[in-house]
Amino acid sequence: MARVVVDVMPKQEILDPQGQAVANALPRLGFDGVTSVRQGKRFELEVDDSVDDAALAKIAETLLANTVIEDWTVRRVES
Amino acid sequence: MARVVVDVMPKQEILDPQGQAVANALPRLGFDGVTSVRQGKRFELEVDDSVDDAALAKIAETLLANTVIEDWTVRRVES
Amino acid sequence: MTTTEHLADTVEHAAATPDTAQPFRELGLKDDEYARIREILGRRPTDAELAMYSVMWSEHCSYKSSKVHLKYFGETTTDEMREHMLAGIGENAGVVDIGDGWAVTFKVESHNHPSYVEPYQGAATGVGGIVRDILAMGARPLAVMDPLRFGPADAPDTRRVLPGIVAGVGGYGNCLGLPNIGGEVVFDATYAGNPLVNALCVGAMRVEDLHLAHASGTGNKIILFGARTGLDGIGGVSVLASETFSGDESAGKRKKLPSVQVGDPFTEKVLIECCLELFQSGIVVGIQDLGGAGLSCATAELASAGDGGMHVDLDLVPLRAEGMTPAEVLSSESQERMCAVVEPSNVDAFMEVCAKWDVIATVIGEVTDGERLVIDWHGQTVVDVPPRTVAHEGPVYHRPIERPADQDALIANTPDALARPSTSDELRETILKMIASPNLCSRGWVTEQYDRYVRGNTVLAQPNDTGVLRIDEETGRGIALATDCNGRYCKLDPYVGAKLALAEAYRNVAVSGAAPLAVTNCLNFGSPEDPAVMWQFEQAVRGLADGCVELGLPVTGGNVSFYNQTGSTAILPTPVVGVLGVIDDVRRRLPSGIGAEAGETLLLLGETRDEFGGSEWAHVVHGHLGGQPPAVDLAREKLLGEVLAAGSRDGMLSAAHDLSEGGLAQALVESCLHGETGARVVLPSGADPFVMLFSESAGRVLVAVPRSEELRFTDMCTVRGLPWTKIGVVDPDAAALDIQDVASIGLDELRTAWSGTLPALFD
Amino acid sequence: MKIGVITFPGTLDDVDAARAARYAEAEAVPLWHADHDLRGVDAVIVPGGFSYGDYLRCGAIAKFAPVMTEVIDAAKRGMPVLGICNGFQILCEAGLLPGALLRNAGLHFVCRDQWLRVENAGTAWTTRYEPDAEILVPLKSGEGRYVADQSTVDELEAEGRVVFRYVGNNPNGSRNDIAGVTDARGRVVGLMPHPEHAIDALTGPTDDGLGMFLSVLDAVVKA
Ligand SMILES: Nc1ncnc2c1ncn2[C@@H]1O[C@H](COP(=O)(O)OP(=O)(O)O)[C@@H](O)[C@H]1O
Ligand SMILES: [Mg+2]
Repeated sequence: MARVVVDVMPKQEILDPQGQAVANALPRLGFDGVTSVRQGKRFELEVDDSVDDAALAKIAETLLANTVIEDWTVRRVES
Repeated sequence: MARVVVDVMPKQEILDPQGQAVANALPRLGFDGVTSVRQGKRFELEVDDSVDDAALAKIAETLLANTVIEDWTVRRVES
Repeated sequence: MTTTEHLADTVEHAAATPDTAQPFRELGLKDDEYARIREILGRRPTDAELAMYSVMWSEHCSYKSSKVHLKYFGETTTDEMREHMLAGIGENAGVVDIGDGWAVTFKVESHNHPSYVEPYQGAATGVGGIVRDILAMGARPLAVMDPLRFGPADAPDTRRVLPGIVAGVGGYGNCLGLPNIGGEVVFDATYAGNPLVNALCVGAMRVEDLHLAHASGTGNKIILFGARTGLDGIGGVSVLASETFSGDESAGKRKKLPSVQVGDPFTEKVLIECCLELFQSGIVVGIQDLGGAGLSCATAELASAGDGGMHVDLDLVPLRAEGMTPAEVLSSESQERMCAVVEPSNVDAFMEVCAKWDVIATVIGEVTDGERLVIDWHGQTVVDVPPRTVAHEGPVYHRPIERPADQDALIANTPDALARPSTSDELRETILKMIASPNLCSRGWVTEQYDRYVRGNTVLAQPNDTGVLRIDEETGRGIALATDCNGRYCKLDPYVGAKLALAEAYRNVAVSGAAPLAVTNCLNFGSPEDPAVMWQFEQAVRGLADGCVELGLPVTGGNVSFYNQTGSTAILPTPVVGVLGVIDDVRRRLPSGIGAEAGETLLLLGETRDEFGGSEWAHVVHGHLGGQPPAVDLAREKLLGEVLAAGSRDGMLSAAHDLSEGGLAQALVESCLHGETGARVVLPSGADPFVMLFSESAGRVLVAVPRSEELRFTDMCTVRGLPWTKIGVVDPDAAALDIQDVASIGLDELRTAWSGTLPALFD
Repeated sequence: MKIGVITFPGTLDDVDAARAARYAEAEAVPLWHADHDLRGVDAVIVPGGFSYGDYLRCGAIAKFAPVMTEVIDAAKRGMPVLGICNGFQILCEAGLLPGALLRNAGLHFVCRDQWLRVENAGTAWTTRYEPDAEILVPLKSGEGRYVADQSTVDELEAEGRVVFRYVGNNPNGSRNDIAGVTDARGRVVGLMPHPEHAIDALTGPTDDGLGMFLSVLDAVVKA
């Protein structure tokens, strides 16, 4: 068994209104000094040992991310 | 300037319909061996040096996460 | 996990350890209630039984403070009023026969407290819960409505609460594919810290398909289906999870869990289709929804409505969390679950339908020939109770009632001395100020977040007074629904205020051209332990029931929500009234926008008196609340309804808009803006323009009449004794609302004032 | 003439799409997501809703349904396919149409009557409209912001493959006010607004949407 984290973030050139909304709200709430915010998704998977890195990449690329608009990274973490 | 990542995940005991939808879809797509999926959010912040850890914790706690149903972690990453 | 933690408190163990101290007070039970449970069982309850009794005997589930008053609805309902009623109070939802072989079921329920804690999920699961109630009747849910109340529009907490609640109502309802056909958004300081989220669902079925849930037939299987059971919504019962009951979160025990439930509308949508297919194939004896109190409630209610007992094996319940105790499994409020009673020979077919929809379904028990509800866990009995004592024979209270000491002072503080606008400039300014005020401005910011089109049967929705749905695509038969309540009127006089709420909802249904048929309600009040609140409650129930008798409509169901207060300050008494009407052909429905034909005549039906007690004008301009609410005359409302129905049926009317908060000025502005047309208005000579424009006298409607029908319609009014006043004409070329000698205001200026308020506050 | 209407778990506007097909006097044939079968239909509508809850990304899971394999094959052979709202999202995810649909710029679900301009009256689904006709149909979506990379957008514009454009105001922040696009052959069309909710002024703002369902009759007869 292993724990895997897949991070999926909007591509740089894609407008991210959610991140923007957070960035705009911060000064109103009295938090200064945050110059940019981007919001993406984090997936935590538990996988058994039959799942190799190639399979994980496939899962990220075909299902968890839409590569037209998003970038992804996969990493195994100790659990 | 520093890059900060805030991960926000649904609390363990809270239903996570999003993660569940992914977990249910995987076997249908021919991916076996994934025993659990949880889906949360990942925020990437650029902050200037005036923003200390206490401020980051406050931002995560009051704005980025809904602590009634979500847990959060903050970490600085080298950029 | 150690084995000791799995050791449940069995019936046998409970009988052997009568002196074990139990945390009944923490669970909300009073000493005498606990004593009664011991008496019923002849021993102390097990942890699981205590959990069951404590939730089922809570105010929310048992109606212990309201029962003695709600009886009045039944006592006052005559056989004649019951004529169209197929199921009433006591069932999951009331059902009425609307003709052409259709039965319609509707109900409104509160989800106030959860929506304050977590606005999005609280509101979302409120919608989910009421939809399952409708589904359990065998009906296809068709639409939702959401009467909402918030603190002051500009209060910081309202900025937290309102967007979340609106997004939650929309997020869940939109994803279920249920059009949102109406609701309310009302702001008042008393709702700060205690918003009201009432959710209404309406559904329809063929009359012969009506299903009332009960567990009968020895050997029939009990099937739990839908989502897995987790630790959500356990609330007070979670103290049972800790051995020490100390609530100490650091002791390595499970943390005291938030009683927040997270909704999964997708699972519910699939559950709806699955249930409807199960009903359709005739393979269920009955289906019960799981709502508040979860399995405790569903099993106890099914068993006590049937003729036998029930045996359940808790180990079979599919769980989402590890190490749950029997008490937790029984009281979990995990959403999107249903419970069915199925004959053994149909179990396979049942499972097949569930598999088609990817719905988890598990046989968890069966109907027995005993009289008891017995629940086993790990091979031992943890619950053995007479189900009626859990579900129906809870405590009943006659709470002290006392008219508030300051009620007289409140009434004596009339609005008569408040400074009134008199010059035309002042009147113009008052119109613009009023239409931009939070309670009168456009609700577009809210309603734009709700799908009103899905399923293609929505004939009227926002911004009209009523939601109208087509039920039968062949015949065009449909229904109309409106909810209303003015809490300020109810504060001044809860008896009259409840009648006024009924009158307004009735009138709103009538202006669509539909005939009112049945009533539901959601009674939102402060603490029942406060005698002044109980007085308001008793008065409101009497007012509503007496009003229903006068109108000849049955109350088919409802919901009570107490303890809506912040500290010792109760909310305005808020008995939200929903009226359902029927329209034989939705093509003749009346919209509120004028201008379908150029040159229509504008008539004001009813009489205008100098009535400003509890008015929006007194509130907005003077922050004043006092005096008497407007007089209510239900015979007049009935006449008005008949005239509107006749006018619609015979094509004499092209639009109608009810007058309520904000009076004639508000109705004129809305009718012009909805119809995107101007109008020229001449107020009756000799009348006080301020009173004409802003009084909130009840029993009035603004109608647009095609010129060719004017005489026929006014003759009908005169013959029937309904006062009418010609007040103007539609003027599509003017692009302004021109009120002679008062003001001419361009439509653009009106629209800007009316529609800018909520976006400015909440975007 | 048979028009297939797909139902996924979570599909909502399938009843409406079927009604629209009937209003156009076609036979509406229900298609089930789990079947590898198009039941002999001449055209397919992928209707709106929240397939699989749309929790991951709108349309992301539905694109893998067995019936979609058949739809993709049929589309390659030239069968007219219309994706409405969630259906548009699914067609983009499945690669039948370029681009993607993201959360509305205003971050709210938006339900309103929306003016559109018919920019391409030559597709299988738009021949009954005059070129540049303006139509009023409901829009109801939370993730309707059309995006594609610059070269894709340029290509769509150059080839006239933007079929519908928002007029008056852009409700969701779509690139170039794009409301709907088509594939290179003009047979597959996707749009966010809901023509199937504008087939009768009783239940919609207009009957302006009916033209799409009538157009496909011509397209099939001609083909
Ligand atoms: N929370 C809500 N949800 C859905 N529709 C709403 C909501 N609040 C108001 N509406 C709709 O907006 C319109 C205007 O509301 P309101 O001014 O309260 O009407 P009225 O004064 O006639 O009762 C009505 O169509 C009403 O149903
Ligand atoms: Mg009204």
